[in-house]
Amino acid sequence: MTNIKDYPAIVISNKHIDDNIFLIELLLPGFDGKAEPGQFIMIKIDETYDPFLRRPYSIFECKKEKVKILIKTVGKGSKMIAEKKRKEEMDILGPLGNGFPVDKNNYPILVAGGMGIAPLWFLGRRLTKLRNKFSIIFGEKTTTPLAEEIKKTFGAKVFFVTDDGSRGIKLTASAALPLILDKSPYRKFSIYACGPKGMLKDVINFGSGRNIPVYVSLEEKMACGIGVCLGCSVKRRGTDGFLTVCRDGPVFKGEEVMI
Amino acid sequence: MTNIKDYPAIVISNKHIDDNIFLIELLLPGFDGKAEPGQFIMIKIDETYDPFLRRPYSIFECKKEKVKILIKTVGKGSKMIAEKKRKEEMDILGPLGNGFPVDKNNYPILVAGGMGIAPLWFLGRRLTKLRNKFSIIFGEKTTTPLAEEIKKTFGAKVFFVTDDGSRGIKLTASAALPLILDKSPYRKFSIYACGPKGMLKDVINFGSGRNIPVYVSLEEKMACGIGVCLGCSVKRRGTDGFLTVCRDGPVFKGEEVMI
Amino acid sequence: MNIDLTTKIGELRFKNPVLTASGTFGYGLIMEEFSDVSLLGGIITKSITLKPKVGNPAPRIVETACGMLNSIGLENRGIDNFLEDILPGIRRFKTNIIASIAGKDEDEYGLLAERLDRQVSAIEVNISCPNVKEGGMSFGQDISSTKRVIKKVRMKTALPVIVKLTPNVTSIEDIAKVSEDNGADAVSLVNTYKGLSIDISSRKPELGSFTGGLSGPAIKPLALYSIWKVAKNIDIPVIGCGGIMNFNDAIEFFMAGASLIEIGSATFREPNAALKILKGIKHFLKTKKIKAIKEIVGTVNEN
Amino acid sequence: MNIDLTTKIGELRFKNPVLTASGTFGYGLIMEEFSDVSLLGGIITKSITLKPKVGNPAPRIVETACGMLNSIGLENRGIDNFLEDILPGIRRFKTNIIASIAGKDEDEYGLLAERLDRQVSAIEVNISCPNVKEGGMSFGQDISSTKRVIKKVRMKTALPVIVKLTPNVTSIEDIAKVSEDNGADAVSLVNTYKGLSIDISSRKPELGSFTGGLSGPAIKPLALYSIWKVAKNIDIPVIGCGGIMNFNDAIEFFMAGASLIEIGSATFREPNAALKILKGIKHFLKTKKIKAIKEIVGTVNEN
Ligand SMILES: Cc1cc2nc3c(=O)[nH]c(=O)nc-3n(C[C@H](O)[C@H](O)[C@H](O)COP(=O)(O)OP(=O)(O)OC[C@H]3O[C@@H](n4cnc5c(N)ncnc54)[C@H](O)[C@@H]3O)c2cc1C
Ligand SMILES: Cc1cc2nc3c(=O)[nH]c(=O)nc-3n(C[C@H](O)[C@H](O)[C@H](O)COP(=O)(O)OP(=O)(O)OC[C@H]3O[C@@H](n4cnc5c(N)ncnc54)[C@H](O)[C@@H]3O)c2cc1C
Ligand SMILES: Cc1cc2nc3c(=O)[nH]c(=O)nc-3n(C[C@H](O)[C@H](O)[C@H](O)COP(=O)(O)O)c2cc1C
Ligand SMILES: Cc1cc2nc3c(=O)[nH]c(=O)nc-3n(C[C@H](O)[C@H](O)[C@H](O)COP(=O)(O)O)c2cc1C
Ligand code: FES
Ligand code: FES
Repeated sequence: MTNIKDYPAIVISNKHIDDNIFLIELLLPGFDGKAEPGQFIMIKIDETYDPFLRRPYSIFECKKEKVKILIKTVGKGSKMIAEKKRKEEMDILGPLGNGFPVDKNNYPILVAGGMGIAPLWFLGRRLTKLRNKFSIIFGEKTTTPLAEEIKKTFGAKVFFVTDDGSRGIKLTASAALPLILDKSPYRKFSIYACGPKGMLKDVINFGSGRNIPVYVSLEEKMACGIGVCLGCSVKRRGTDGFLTVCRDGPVFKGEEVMI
Repeated sequence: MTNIKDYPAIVISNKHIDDNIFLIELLLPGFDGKAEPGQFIMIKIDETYDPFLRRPYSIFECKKEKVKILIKTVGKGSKMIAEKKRKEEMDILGPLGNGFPVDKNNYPILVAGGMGIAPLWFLGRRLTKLRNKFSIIFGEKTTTPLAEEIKKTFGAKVFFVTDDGSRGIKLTASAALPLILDKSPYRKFSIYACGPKGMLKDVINFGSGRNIPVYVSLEEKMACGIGVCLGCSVKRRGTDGFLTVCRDGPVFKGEEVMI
Repeated sequence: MNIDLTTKIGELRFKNPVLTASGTFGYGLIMEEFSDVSLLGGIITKSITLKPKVGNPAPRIVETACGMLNSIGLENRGIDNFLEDILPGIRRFKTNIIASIAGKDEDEYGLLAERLDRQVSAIEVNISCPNVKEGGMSFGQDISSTKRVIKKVRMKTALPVIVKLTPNVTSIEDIAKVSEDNGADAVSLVNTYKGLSIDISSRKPELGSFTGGLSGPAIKPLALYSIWKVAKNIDIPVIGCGGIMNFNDAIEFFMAGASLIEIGSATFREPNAALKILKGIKHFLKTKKIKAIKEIVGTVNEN
Repeated sequence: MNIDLTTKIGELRFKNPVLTASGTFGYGLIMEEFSDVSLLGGIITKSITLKPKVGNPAPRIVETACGMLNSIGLENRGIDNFLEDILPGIRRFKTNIIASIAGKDEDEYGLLAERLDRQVSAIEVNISCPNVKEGGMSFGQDISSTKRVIKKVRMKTALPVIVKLTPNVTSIEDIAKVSEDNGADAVSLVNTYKGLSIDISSRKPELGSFTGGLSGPAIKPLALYSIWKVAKNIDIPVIGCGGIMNFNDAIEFFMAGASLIEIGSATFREPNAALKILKGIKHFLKTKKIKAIKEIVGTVNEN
């Protein structure tokens, strides 16, 4: 956590992927590009106090001085971010939290539900760079242009599922897991998951049933993003205590947390 | 006051006149263009609640569906307005308040201190259109590109004064009044003034000394702009009561108000 | 689907629960130029005093983060002017006219109520103005003075009596209870929160009368909390007010326990705020297939 | 020009008047990764309880207009953990460490004070937390319980005692006075304002523990007013807190009567907020040719 800084970032580009999904590339002057897949940033949208808090976003891609985020507009803050044009400014605090650990000897399976793709995209790119083999399960309610982008970048590695069968198999992402595993030539797996809570629960259960390590990336409302407000707590499994998503996470081992 | 409406306006252009002065042209769909010099509009900057209140601006020019404002950046709200680019939106409530009455038989002298030119520019253009003769005294601390714009439009009608002598005579606007009047071929005058409080006081005193009707346009902090909050009060001369700048004004007869 | 927006305070019927807050809507006459005030559930007048009141020195308003401080100081032309010059002009509005009254002592409140009896639809007793030296908020901060004022007003009029409470107290629910116990037909809350703003270059307060009252979205979570507390503690209707800017805010107030709402500073940003909010409420109920506004009052889930 | 930023509470010297508010800065250890905490006038720890406390269920924060509600519920690992595991690691900071304490009853406050005696620079007695069922704000809303808690703490420690007040009262100046009279060396204010926010689609409160406390710029005018009221009423130093976002806000607080200030939620928007504000204060004093921070305390012009 020692390279965390608050960067006065500049929008390089803002690509409209779908109705409510935008891919924004940012220039962070002086950023050394060192970040792990699963880490996130906190965005201060502008100088006014409405919205008051920063907004957390996973790092989608990142190389020296450049960071991309994939954002879905769901409320006031995300809409304001999505409206930012080339050359406009936003303050970016990061990189924050802990990323996905890569278990050397295990075959990685990435399970993304909808926007859950954001941190896993970065992981996929990292694994590709490390020449690691891996698979992605990408699930959506109904297919969107986002799936097209994923196909373009990750090709045959991706197994598409949709609730309505509009792309790939009509199945949930977690239900697709046994299909993939059982057909796989590999024996040892690690599962990396990000998506809706229901999906994460299913994936954790699946992993613990088969003794496969599961890493989940969680979301909670955040104020500070660095661990000082204790606002983003998630229940620690087996105790009555809490962990902070921003500092102890956002990536947790499946057995660590109650979700 | 019956044509007041809240228009979803669009920025047509935003011209940077000087360091902190901007001339913004707005499209008000459906506006019939009927407004009097001296009337103003209230701008809702955006949908967030910071800033909370609308900001009042004099109408600088106006014709069917189009309104211009001249704005000086002095704080948060004016800066946000000055940053608006072509095609961006702002809600415009107006036209509001009472304009300058034109006394048919009197020769009009317009006295503007700095940004006080905004409503008087509109009056000057109206008088020109009506083929009325008139003079303008334009005073500034030190000359700015604004003076150049005024010269371009009103030419020889303008008498320039500055505190430091950088343009025209080194004099205050109110002190220039006797010079103009005494040289004038006309006998009956009306004075129209807008500018800093000190200047307005001097002009009112001058007028009452010579029995010349003076009309001043006042500024006060405003919340509603329409007369319902009683926030923009100014002391009514000769009573212990108040008048509202937004509805009883912003143009008052000099003898009506205590400033 | 026909949605029932009606509600009652005592025997007084409201066609819908959206009122405009005292001091933010004049007497409806100016607003009539922009909007059809007869569509509202009711309008509450600027507070009326016995004698004309000139109000406080300028500046009277200053913006703050997501809100504003005001220190108007109850400027108004007094009860005679209201009855003779204003009321005849607004009687034609097809909505409830609620007269807000403010006195220096309980006798003045009583006199005002007496003069207004049978003249308007209801009376809102302002014991919560933070911007006057005599009376005002200090009545509403004290159980026994609240009691005295309400008793006096109650004696002098058969009209529905609404008591407007100040949130600048330790337990607003106690003041509400005393109001109920002494004959109030409803309580309205909140009036503004005492606040201050200083111009650091002149070292002077930004308001001519030093302090002011905070209103606007900034206070919404505080107002909502007070409404919830009060509604649990009394059986008469609660009128919710404080930072309501849109229909979402309005629904929150109903769910917290308000039977009616007052729209205040929102009108300054949007002259048509109250009517827009009314429309939004209808739309929400329709979408959620809720047949009557009463069905959502006080329904916030407490577990 | 050399500017004197020092100030004192009792015998305790502060090199500058900028502190960080309890619960918004952890124990300084995480913040150290971003900024030089030793430059601060002092840091106030997250409130410490006798036994570890797990805090309230999620969600614990929700944004509101120009502010936020929180209901952390005093999550902390208790006094033993603080003394054994945390304090040794932060003693090296070259600034005052102020331990905030919260008890369920006056005895717990006493025990906490006893354990902390001689261990830290000062104690802030939190009798104003709105987010716990037992104790918390209810102490600070009542004159006699305030008195009891302070007396107990005073008996158990020779450290400077700061009493942190709740604004959810009718007269905060009275609670401040009682604090002074019973041995407090300073008062700090304000803690958060009780608030509520409702999710209208689920009809549930947005916070896991129903209500929360409002902080941020939204409350600034209210906090400033309270500081002004309190500072006029007592002679011990007042520590001002509530919505301070920038140096301008800070100067307003000093002018209203605060001798020191606490930076709270601002840190969430800007991890370096406190140091930026300190810099801004210095710059302001320099520009205005004011030699010492003390010269502006309580200088708001009241006529
Ligand atoms: C670690 C982390 C990584 C994330 N990565 C992404 C991403 O890559 N792409 C993406 O589209 N979204 C991501 N999110 C969710 C995103 O932060 C929220 O959608 C966004 O903050 C909503 O803000 P809003 O103003 O539009 O909505 P509002 O509902 O108006 O937000 C109000 C408040 O709630 C908080 N909030 C609301 N929803 C969430 C949420 N689901 N998680 C956390 N805080 C929330 C906001 O921070 C703010 O404080 C991430 C969240 C976290 C915690
Ligand atoms: C009738 C009228 C006509 C005006 N015409 C013009 C014009 O043509 N060009 C121009 O540049 N300025 C004009 N002004 C002044 C302009 O409204 C203020 O400069 C502007 O509101 C300042 O806002 P701010 O957010 O930048 O400053 P801030 O100081 O941040 O404003 C905070 C608050 O103060 C109010 N306020 C601040 N200064 C003034 C002021 N002088 N008058 C009224 N309200 C103020 C704002 O409305 C707001 O509520 C006019 C004012 C009035 C009343
Ligand atoms: C400019 C202004 C004037 C007000 N005048 C009165 C008044 O005369 N009587 C009264 O009871 N309340 C008065 N109020 C308080 C409002 O009626 C309302 O209670 C308060 O503003 C909170 O609601 P809001 O946040 O929706 O504005 C006034 C408020 C403002 C902003
Ligand atoms: C997330 C959060 C946690 C807090 N925890 C505590 C606490 O443990 N003890 C305490 O005395 N105050 C606590 N407070 C209150 C702050 O110290 C401060 O009094 C309040 O937030 C007002 O200041 P601000 O508006 O600058 O944030 C907390 C505030 C927040 C926002
Ligand atoms: S957001 Fe503050 S601790 Fe996680
Ligand atoms: S601004 Fe509201 S009365 Fe003039």
